[in-house]
Amino acid sequence: MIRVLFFGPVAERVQAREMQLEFTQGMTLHDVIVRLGMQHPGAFSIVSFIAVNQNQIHDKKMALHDNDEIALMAKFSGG
Amino acid sequence: MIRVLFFGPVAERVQAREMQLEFTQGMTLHDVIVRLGMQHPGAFSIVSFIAVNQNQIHDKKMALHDNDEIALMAKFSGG
Amino acid sequence: MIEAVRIQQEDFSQDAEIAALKVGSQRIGGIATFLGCARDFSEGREVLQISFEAYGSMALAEMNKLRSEAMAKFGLLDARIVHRVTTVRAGDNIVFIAAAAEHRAAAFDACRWMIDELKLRVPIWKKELTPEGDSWVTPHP
Amino acid sequence: MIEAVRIQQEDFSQDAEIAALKVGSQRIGGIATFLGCARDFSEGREVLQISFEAYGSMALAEMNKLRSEAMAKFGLLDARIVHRVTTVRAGDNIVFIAAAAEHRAAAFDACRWMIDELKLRVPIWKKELTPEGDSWVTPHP
Repeated sequence: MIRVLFFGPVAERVQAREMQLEFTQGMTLHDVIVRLGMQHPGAFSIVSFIAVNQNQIHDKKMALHDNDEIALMAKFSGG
Repeated sequence: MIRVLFFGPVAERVQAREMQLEFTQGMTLHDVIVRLGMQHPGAFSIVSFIAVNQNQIHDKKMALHDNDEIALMAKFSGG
Repeated sequence: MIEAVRIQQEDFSQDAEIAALKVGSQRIGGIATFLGCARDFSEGREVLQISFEAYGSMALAEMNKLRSEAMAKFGLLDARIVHRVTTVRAGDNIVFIAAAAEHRAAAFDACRWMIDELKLRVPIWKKELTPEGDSWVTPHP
Repeated sequence: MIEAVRIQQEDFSQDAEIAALKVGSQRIGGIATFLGCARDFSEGREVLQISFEAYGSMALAEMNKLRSEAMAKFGLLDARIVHRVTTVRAGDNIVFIAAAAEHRAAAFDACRWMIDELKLRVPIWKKELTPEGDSWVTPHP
């Protein structure tokens, strides 16, 4: 199972804080983003940062592993 | 009467915190410094700042007035 | 002993944070701090409340990294970072950063660097509640 | 209401100073502070105590000028300067400076400027008491 987390402005657009996707062998970050984007058109246009297991990731072709935790995040505005 | 104040390292060299000098018409800051310098040779070599009535003064030719308060001060080291 | 890096709902005390900093070293000559507060006004609009949300586990990990990096980069003796995640009103504390060094230049440079980096790197978001409605804050580039 | 600029023997509380700063404005977004502390070591020598002496009336007047100049120069909402004149040991507080502004850049710049200027302009002297004897501190150029 892959967990996808949403916070703040992204959570508001998706109207969810978390989704779970079935893990399939060879699945990439790109696959997850495309799939969620079809379910929620436009919701992810504000995503500026992506983390996998709490580490920021720049390469969307990255292969995922079962039980990975993904976060699709808007620009931070803390402080 | 002119009051001359000493603090910290200058007070330690002069072995006094305050001296009083008789005021005479036309007396300048320079006159005061020369007179004190003769009484305490070398004591004022560390003086970097001079204040008259708590305002820093750069012109030693400045004429004094009766009851002026002079301070002969070493470099500051607060903070 | 309170942790040097924290995310918490409740307010914090500068005195307590400074005391905790000082425990570690008697060689500290200067402590620079930054306290971020909620303003009653932002971008021309009145702000009633500010509500924060964080990706807690990642935010805490990033804040710990930030502290370690600052300590190494600026040769600090100690540093602390505390961020509240709750709803605050004008005047309330939001974030506290402290950098302790032998001399003041390093303390100032490190404190400023930590708050600048925190804003860029730590997954926390704020929403402003105004009389005209709520809106998530979009940081300037 | 405690005065914004003070010379005093007794210690001070950051919490009390920050609370006093905040009373004046709800538009404060950032407060930068500097806390100067006594170190147990200076220029390669162990320091047991540091003893301060001030030209009190002039020092207070200069500190007040410094605060006013900083407020105008950096557009601060408020500022505070407190300097202890007494004998302190390692870890003890010496000086506290706080600058409150709408945004952090001005707060940092002003805080740093005030401590730099204080050291140049305010008639206060420190003497370090070391195991080898006492000596007045001569500031570096």
